[in-house]
Amino acid sequence: MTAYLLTIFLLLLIAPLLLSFIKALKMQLLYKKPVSLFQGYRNFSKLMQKETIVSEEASVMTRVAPFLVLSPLLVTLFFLPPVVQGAFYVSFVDAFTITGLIALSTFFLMLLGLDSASAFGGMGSSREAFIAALVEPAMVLTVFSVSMMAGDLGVGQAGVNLAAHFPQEHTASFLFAAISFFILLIAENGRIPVDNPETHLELTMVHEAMILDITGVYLAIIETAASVKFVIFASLFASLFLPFGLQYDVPIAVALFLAKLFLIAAAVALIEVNTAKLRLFKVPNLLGIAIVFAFLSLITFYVLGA
Amino acid sequence: MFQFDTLSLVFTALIVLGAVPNLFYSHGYLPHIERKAHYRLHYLTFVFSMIGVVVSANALMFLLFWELMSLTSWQLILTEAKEKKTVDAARFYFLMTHFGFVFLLLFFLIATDGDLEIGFSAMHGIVSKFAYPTLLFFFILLGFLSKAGAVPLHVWLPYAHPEAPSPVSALMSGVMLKVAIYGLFRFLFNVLYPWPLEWGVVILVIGSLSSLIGVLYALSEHDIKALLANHSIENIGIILIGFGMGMIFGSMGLKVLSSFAFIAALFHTFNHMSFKSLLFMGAGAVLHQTHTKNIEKYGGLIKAMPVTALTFLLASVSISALPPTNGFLSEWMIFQSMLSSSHLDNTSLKLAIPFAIFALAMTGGLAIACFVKAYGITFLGLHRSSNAKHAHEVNGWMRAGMILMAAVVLSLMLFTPFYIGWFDKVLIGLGHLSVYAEIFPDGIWHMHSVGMHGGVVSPLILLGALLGVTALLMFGYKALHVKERIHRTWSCGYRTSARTQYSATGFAGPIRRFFGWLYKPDEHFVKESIEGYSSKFSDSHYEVHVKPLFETTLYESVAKAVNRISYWVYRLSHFEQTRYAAMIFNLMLSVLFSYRIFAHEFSWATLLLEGMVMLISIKILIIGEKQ
Amino acid sequence: MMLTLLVLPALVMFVASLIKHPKIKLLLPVSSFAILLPIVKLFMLPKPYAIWGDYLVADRLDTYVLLVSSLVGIGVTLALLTLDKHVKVTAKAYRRFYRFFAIFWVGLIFSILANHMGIYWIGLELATLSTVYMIKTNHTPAAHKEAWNYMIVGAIAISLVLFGIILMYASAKPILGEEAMQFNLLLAHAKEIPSPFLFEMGFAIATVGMFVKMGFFPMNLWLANIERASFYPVAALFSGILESAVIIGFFRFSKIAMEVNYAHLFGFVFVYTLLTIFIVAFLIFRAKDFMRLFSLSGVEHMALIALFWVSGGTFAALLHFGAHAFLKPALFLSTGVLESRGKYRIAGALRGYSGKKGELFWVVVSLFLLAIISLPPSPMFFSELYGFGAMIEMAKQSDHMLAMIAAILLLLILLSIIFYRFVAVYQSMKYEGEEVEKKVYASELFALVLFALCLLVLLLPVSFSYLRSIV
Amino acid sequence: MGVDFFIGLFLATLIVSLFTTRLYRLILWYSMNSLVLGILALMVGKALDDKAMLITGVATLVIKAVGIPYMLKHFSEKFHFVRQIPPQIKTHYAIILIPAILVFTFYLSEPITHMIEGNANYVAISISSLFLSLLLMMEHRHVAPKIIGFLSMENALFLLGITATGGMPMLVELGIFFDLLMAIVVMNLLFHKEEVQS
Repeated sequence: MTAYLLTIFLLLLIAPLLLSFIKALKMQLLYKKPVSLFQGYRNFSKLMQKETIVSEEASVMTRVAPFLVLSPLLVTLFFLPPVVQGAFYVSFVDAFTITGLIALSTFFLMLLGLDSASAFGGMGSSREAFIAALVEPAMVLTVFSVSMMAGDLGVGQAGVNLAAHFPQEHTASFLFAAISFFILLIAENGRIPVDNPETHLELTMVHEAMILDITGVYLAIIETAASVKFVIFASLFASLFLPFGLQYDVPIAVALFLAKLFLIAAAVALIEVNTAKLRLFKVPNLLGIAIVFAFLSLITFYVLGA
Repeated sequence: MFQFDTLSLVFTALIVLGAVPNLFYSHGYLPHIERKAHYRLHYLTFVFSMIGVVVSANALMFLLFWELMSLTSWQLILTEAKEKKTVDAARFYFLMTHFGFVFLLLFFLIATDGDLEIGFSAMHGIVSKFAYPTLLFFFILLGFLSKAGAVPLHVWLPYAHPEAPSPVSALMSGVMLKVAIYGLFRFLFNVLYPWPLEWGVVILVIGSLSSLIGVLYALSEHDIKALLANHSIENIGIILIGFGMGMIFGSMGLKVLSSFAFIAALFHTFNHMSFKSLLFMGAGAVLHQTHTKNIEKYGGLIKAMPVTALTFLLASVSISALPPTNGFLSEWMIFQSMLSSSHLDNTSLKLAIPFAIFALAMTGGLAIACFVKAYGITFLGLHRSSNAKHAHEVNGWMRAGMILMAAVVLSLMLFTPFYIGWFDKVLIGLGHLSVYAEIFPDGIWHMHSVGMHGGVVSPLILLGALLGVTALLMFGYKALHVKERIHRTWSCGYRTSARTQYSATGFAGPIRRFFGWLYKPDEHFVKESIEGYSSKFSDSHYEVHVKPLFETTLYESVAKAVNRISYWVYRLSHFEQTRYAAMIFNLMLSVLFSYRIFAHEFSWATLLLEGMVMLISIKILIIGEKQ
Repeated sequence: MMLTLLVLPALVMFVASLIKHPKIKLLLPVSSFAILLPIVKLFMLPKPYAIWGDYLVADRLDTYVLLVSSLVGIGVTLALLTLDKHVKVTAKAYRRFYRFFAIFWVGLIFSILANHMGIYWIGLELATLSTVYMIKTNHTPAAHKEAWNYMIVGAIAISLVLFGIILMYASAKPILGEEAMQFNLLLAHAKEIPSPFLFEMGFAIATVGMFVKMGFFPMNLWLANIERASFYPVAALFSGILESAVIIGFFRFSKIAMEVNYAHLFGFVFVYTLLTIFIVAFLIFRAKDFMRLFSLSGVEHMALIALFWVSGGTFAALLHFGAHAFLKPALFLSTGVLESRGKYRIAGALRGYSGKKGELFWVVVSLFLLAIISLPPSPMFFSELYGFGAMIEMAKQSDHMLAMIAAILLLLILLSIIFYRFVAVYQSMKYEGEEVEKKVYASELFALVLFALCLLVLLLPVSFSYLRSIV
Repeated sequence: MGVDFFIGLFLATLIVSLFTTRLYRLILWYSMNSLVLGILALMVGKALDDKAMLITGVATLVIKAVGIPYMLKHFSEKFHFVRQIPPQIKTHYAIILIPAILVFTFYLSEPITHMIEGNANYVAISISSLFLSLLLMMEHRHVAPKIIGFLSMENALFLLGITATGGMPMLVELGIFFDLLMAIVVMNLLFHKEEVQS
């Protein structure tokens, strides 16, 4: 139980760190002077001290939505697979619920974008809606095939099963599922090539456009939500597709887990450096790839049993 | 005459749940209707006839109430027939329901040997002797799905539902469509049992198509009620997916899974009833304040109409199948039953069902987009028209109706196990296995999928957790005593105005562009460009319209054909003005000749001879030479 | 005794029509009421009841038909009282109309009650010839032309019927001798007829005659034109009474033909009526004025009745017959009122009727309009259900089931074209066009309400059981 | 024997009347046709010694052979009928049509030859004369020839009644005559109206 609570706290803690790590790594690779790894925390504390400016066109939605964006993600944190063997995990939640919760937070984020009658917000939500709609099927299909390989749909149980015995006989479909899930990770967290979290250029903005006139504490909440979302996806990937090393005892296992997370972050950073941001109407091609891979993993699972 | 088994009772309950809040609402709505007597009469008859349909125990009663239902709903659409659009929509609707009725009639006549008073169980005996059960299946399908509005018989919905007064469209979309689902349940279980595998597949395919197409066309709508009507198509599709899965499992002998899928379908039926009625009520309230159905003329209504906004939000979250709402739960069940397809020992089917999963998931994503659009454009941002500016909350009765319906939605969310228990009893009544114990093995907290290594969801815990965390965060925010400043929205130094903010058309833009090959929209774009610059223009107007799928291919072509035939018949029939004697002559000739051939000795040669003789004599005596 | 009772009111009408007195026309409906009384008496009597030897025998079927027709007659005469409010008609024309109406009644009573093919034919011919003159009461060239048209076509049709009758008689004479003209005997001995082919030929010719008279394929429009050209009550008489005289003949002949060879009979009538309904459906789809619309739909319903009858749904056929006999005259009478602002104007025809009378009028008329396309709870709804049920039963027994089911499906589709057209007409009558003040008179309302009541009576379970017991 | 001869005459008169182009000629041929019919009735009646048939024959001679032609002539003088009545159907068509009809009717009545004791050809001939009179009606546009066509159709009926069935019941035949007179009266009235109008 302690391990359980500890991991959740840990994940929450390193969430900003991961994002700033990606940023720093990218700058490093681009021969820039990297930002400090603790930039995330600095931003957070600064925003917490600022006053909040609320648009005069905005309605009660602006005052409520940020919390509704964050809370489903926080709740999701509690449902993640264990990082240590034998640790407590929530057994009564399956992958659908988690996708649903994430969609819930996205829903309110989009509403938030529309609330302050600015053109940017509308644009952002419209693009986000477009991408989310295409992400959904890939997500569900991937989850389906993973659940079949793991022998359970509940994420916690699935993580444990996969750790207990890795499905060697299904390596191919396992790989396909992993690929499609990684694409989803990029798409859902608005990283390049789907979205560019750094710029505020109206051609490229998706996530940033939605929150363009959110300030102060609200912005802090939203940023936290973004980082938590990344952590969720990263740790899901870690414990579903890199299911090893749970059997060691606590410190080593946790360290290993964190290593996985940073590995994933590094992978994301590398991709960001090496690819250009896609035009909005090219994004479906990428997600199409994800969907195709999900289908492939299902088909290989059924037909080839591989 | 009448029967009250569990299925009937459950659907009666559905109708009552849908109708009682609606009564309040329409009482509040009544002052704005001119023909009150007409409205009251047909409204009540409509509700009673729906109940009559679900409790009637023989074909005669069923058909009687069914037609009565169609008749009254048609009259209700005509209640406020001001412009031609309404009249046309009503006519189209009535034609479509009659079209369905034709097939139902045929089905019943074949299944009862023409003695319409016999009960349904007796019909089963007759049908099992009938040589072509699949024919009957297709009759039923056409009959009920034309009422339920499944693709490709869906075209009337986006026309008819918007034209009806809002309470009526709530009833039609929320409740009447479900009566068709009742028909499917009743007759597929009691009469056309057992099913071949193909039937389930057919229903599954229709369901997937309907769900996807419905939501896609909903996205492209900017008439709010038409948008909701298209969503009804989508949800009927989802229900049919569940139903089809149930049939597939049933015919593959997986009894438990099939019960589970059917329960999912029933549950979604109830959910759709609740939130769709609520949405239509909200739309009606908005429409009734702003006097327009065009979503582009709304905006910022959340400030003026808090109750409507809140209930509409609840319904939107629920219809977008987001946890922990009831919509999510039923869709979760349907997903689970589809995931259990891995139990099927039929590889091609196993490989096919993921496509249905894909369709359903896609539907879910698009539904979210669609309701963000509907809610955001209607209630958030700046008012886009003066009507929207001066709108205010609707009267108490209508509010009461909406709140009651919201209560129904919440009850479906909170008392899921209770409802599931009900549906379970229905399935037992229909001779299926009981799966309540499998769904709720340990108390009402956790809801299990019955499939091997299926998922679990615990709605109440989820709800509690969400509420708790949100409350905690908000409390924390309060505790911080953050300074707040009100300032206008930043938009690159310009002032934000109704014209600068995103429109519904714009919002759906990317998706419409991506699915352009399907919509084939007709776009109108005019702009007054300043001295030839394409980028600088003083004034521009963009508008896009999308016709329902299949309208041009199926419906308009049929209309054309009928026109052409009738034109020719009309021309031919005018020979009788002058040539009656010749006509009677030829008639006598052909009749006697045919009698001679058929009644005495038949041979193709003589038949051919008759044909030639008739042609010649018609040419000579009737048509004659051209002057 | 009974015969004199039956014919007497008609004679009274005839004599009264000779008296030149303005108030006399009030007497005429009374006398047509008087016809009802002996018929009701006849209705009560035990069946079969010989009125005049073997020539006129009252059984359940023909008393029912006669009762319906007399009720229709009352309604029509009621509506006639205010004919001059809507159209230009002289007192002289009135009287002449009633004179021929009396003759018409006599012929009708004979032909309906006849148990003898010859008597039946004579009555029919008498009725036909008298209607020729009723058309002429309207002094227009069109009416004149149509009267001639009707004279000749009707004559052809009627002579065909007689020709068929003689052939049937010839076929049955070797076994029955002079009695071969009597329906009941023919029916009893139909199996022994030595030359069935001769009989069938006779039946075919007679049926063609009757079908032409009822406006089946290919003569679909002539009745419509006649009804357009003449005063609207004439149309009501045609569709309500004369048609019933023809159809009862068809009932009787086909009963015998069933005994002779069911398969041939069914094939013939099925194909013929299907063809008729096909043509009529598409004609209705284009019809642009009330008279044509209603008379075409009358043809359609007659075809349905014939079809139900031959496919064994006698109950359905009789119910449909009764409903049609009340509905169609009602609609024709109301067209007189609806067209008070010029013909061919459908849009908004039902609007602008204010006041108690007006309200009642438009409600009743719209009910009729919706009842004619067999929406519940019109009797036609039930009759069609049962009729098609009978046809499906036939199909199941026959050895080309799928083909027949397809044919029935086609039939239903054609009916839904008609349905669509009527819905469109009703909607444009009620919801389009402009609102203009219009008037309706008490007598017409009485007639319409009478018809409505008759329809309601037709819906009672007791009348259902009675109709079931007829055959 | 004689009967057959007269039946032949009957048919011949009818066929000839198909080719006439003058109204009075047509009326004459009609009366000839009726005369033959009457003689036939008398012969058959005498052969079967059937009172009814004899009365029919006499009535036919009086009413159809003399009365109606006379009345028609009278009408035509009174109301100035068109007396030039060229047939609309071309003669060479008619020449083909008439034998075709005869052939068809014999083909039609072929199955019943062994069924009835009387001569089946009589049935054939009366059916063909029915068709021929229909032809007569359809080849003229004016009213008067149409009426004559209708009347000769009546004759065809009588021929059938007399030859094929050996006489119908008395009552029926009288009824038919009564209706015929009624028809004449109505026509008279119609003509009157026509005159009133023009």
